[in-house]
Amino acid sequence: MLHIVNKSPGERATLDSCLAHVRPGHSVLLIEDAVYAATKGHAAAAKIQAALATAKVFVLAADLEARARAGAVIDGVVQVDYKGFVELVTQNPRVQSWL
Amino acid sequence: MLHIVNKSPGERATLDSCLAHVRPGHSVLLIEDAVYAATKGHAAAAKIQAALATAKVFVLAADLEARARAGAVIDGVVQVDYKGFVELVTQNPRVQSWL
Amino acid sequence: MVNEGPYQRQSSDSAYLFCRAAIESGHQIERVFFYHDGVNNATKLTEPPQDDRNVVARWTKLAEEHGVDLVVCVAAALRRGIVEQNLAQGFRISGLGQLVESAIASDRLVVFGD
Amino acid sequence: MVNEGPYQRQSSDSAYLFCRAAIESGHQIERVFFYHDGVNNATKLTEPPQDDRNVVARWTKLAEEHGVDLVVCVAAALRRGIVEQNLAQGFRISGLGQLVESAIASDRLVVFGD
Amino acid sequence: MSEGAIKKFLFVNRKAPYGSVYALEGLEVVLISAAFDQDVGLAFLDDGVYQLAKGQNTKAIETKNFSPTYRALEGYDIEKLYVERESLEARGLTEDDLLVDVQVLGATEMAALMDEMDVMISF
Amino acid sequence: MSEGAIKKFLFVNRKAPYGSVYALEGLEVVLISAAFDQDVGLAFLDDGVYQLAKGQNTKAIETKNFSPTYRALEGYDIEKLYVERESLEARGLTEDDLLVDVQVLGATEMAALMDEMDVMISF
Repeated sequence: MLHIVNKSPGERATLDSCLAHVRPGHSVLLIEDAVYAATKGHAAAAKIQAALATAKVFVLAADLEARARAGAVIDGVVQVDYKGFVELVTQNPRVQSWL
Repeated sequence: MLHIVNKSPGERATLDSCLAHVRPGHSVLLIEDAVYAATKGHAAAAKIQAALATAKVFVLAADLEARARAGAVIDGVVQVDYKGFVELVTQNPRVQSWL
Repeated sequence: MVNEGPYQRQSSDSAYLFCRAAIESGHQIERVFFYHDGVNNATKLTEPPQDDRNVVARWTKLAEEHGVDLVVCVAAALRRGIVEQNLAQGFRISGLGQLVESAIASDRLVVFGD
Repeated sequence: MVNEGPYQRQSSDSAYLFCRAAIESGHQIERVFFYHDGVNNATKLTEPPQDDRNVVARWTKLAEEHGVDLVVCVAAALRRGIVEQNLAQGFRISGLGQLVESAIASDRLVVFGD
Repeated sequence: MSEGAIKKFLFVNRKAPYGSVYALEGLEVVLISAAFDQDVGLAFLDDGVYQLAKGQNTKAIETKNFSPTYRALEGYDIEKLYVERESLEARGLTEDDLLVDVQVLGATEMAALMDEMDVMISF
Repeated sequence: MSEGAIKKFLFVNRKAPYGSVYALEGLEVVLISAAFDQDVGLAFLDDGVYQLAKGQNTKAIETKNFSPTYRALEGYDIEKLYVERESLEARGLTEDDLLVDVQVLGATEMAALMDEMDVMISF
């Protein structure tokens, strides 16, 4: 299952809601303002780190670059482009957007 | 100074941002989905309680009633109608909406 | 200042009910400035369900009955497809300067948004 | 499924770039369903600044070049003033059943919103 | 998947009513879905649990009160209503505060439920 | 207040860029305000601090990069840029990550600054 989060953890609670429903083997994709969650020194980075123990975490490179944070991604999080986003959707039998 | 918060503390971080900038004697008005913050048993109610030590907290009755929470308001928080909202705006020399 | 469109969020409703209460309390609402998605309050093409409020129509009524100046920001409106052709009665399209001007001239500015 | 209007939030941009990448990867985008404020993507009256993207025009282009069915929810559209009169090319107005139908017929449904 | 197969739908409601239109327009999709003979369930979590609060009165905000519609869902054969326990607790609510009968699930069970679905539409 | 008096304006920026339009359209108001000879300041707090991040590149999201405009504010005599320290720290940012010179204030100082304003416009 693929979970998509699009809002900043500094603004909304959607990352927390998402992570509370991620099961082992699931994938999480951070897009739009949610990409900040996966950056070094961010208060939310520890939550992403914890999620990495059982799940895969991806982040959309285009949104990182727009926000000048591509160089600050924490270890273990994988950057993907839009085609990678499409692949994640096809590889996972179901998709939940945490809006 | 009047601070207005309109978003639920279960969804957004605006209540926290607001409370970090409330000075002694200030007023806080909760409208729309923010009214939930002032209800008994809510995880955010303790923050409102703490704010009441130095500031006044108001909540828009119309929004409480719509959400079936008018009977659950914590002690010390004052319910106002729209005319009360107008009075708060006129009584305070400045208004900050925490959007 | 209203920053959200009709129906999607409550901001426009809250702003309207606030304006009405202010007028009933004897205050003057000089201007309502519609910015961001707030410009969508100004379309005359809405047809909301019969059993719900008509957001656009009641702004128009407020303008007609109480002389409230309803100003839609031209830059935000062009981005979102609000033009003279679909502009509801009582609204006018103008520049951002009208917002700053109001802020200078009025005693209070209240922002309703998301 | 796109739930937010053009410019105000990034949802519509993300959805468009996702659709384009999917088509380039050889997948078929059967339908894009516009709901909530997403219906505002379908107005032909937008005139965005020259130096920025034209959200509406590129949806139209996607429909014309790749046969993507762009469906605007009629109930949401009536609330927000999107009608045949201001409907951009490539879009059509239809019922919510089209969303459920797509969800049944397609392998995947991705929701872009606020 | 063939045209005739029945899919498992879960509508995920996470927003409070009235502050935004998602609860109302979400409900409109749910009602339409009933016509398609699919296996339809509704999940309420986070602020979405407030949609089911008993005693909503929208007179003073001059907006339509659509909460009675949740009671009508049964008539559409939509009977699977799941509410997350943690979401209720964090808001000081209990099942008694809700206007319809629901099945209360913990977050872990909710996650397992989601993992069985074919389609999830979230508001 | 008489027509000729100068008011103290504070534009309060609390949203990240690109995810929503508030940063861009907020900047448009700021630029217009310069023409009115008022006392204008900008505050960046919460996710608003990200608006000033150095090195933004919007090519892959095909959206206009408006961050250079912050550098141009000086030319409009808008020189009071306040950034909240706590907001930077919670996001792992330092002043070196920002594309313009700013004055860093703690939340208490920011609250005091707000309390001196005549008008606050928030995005």
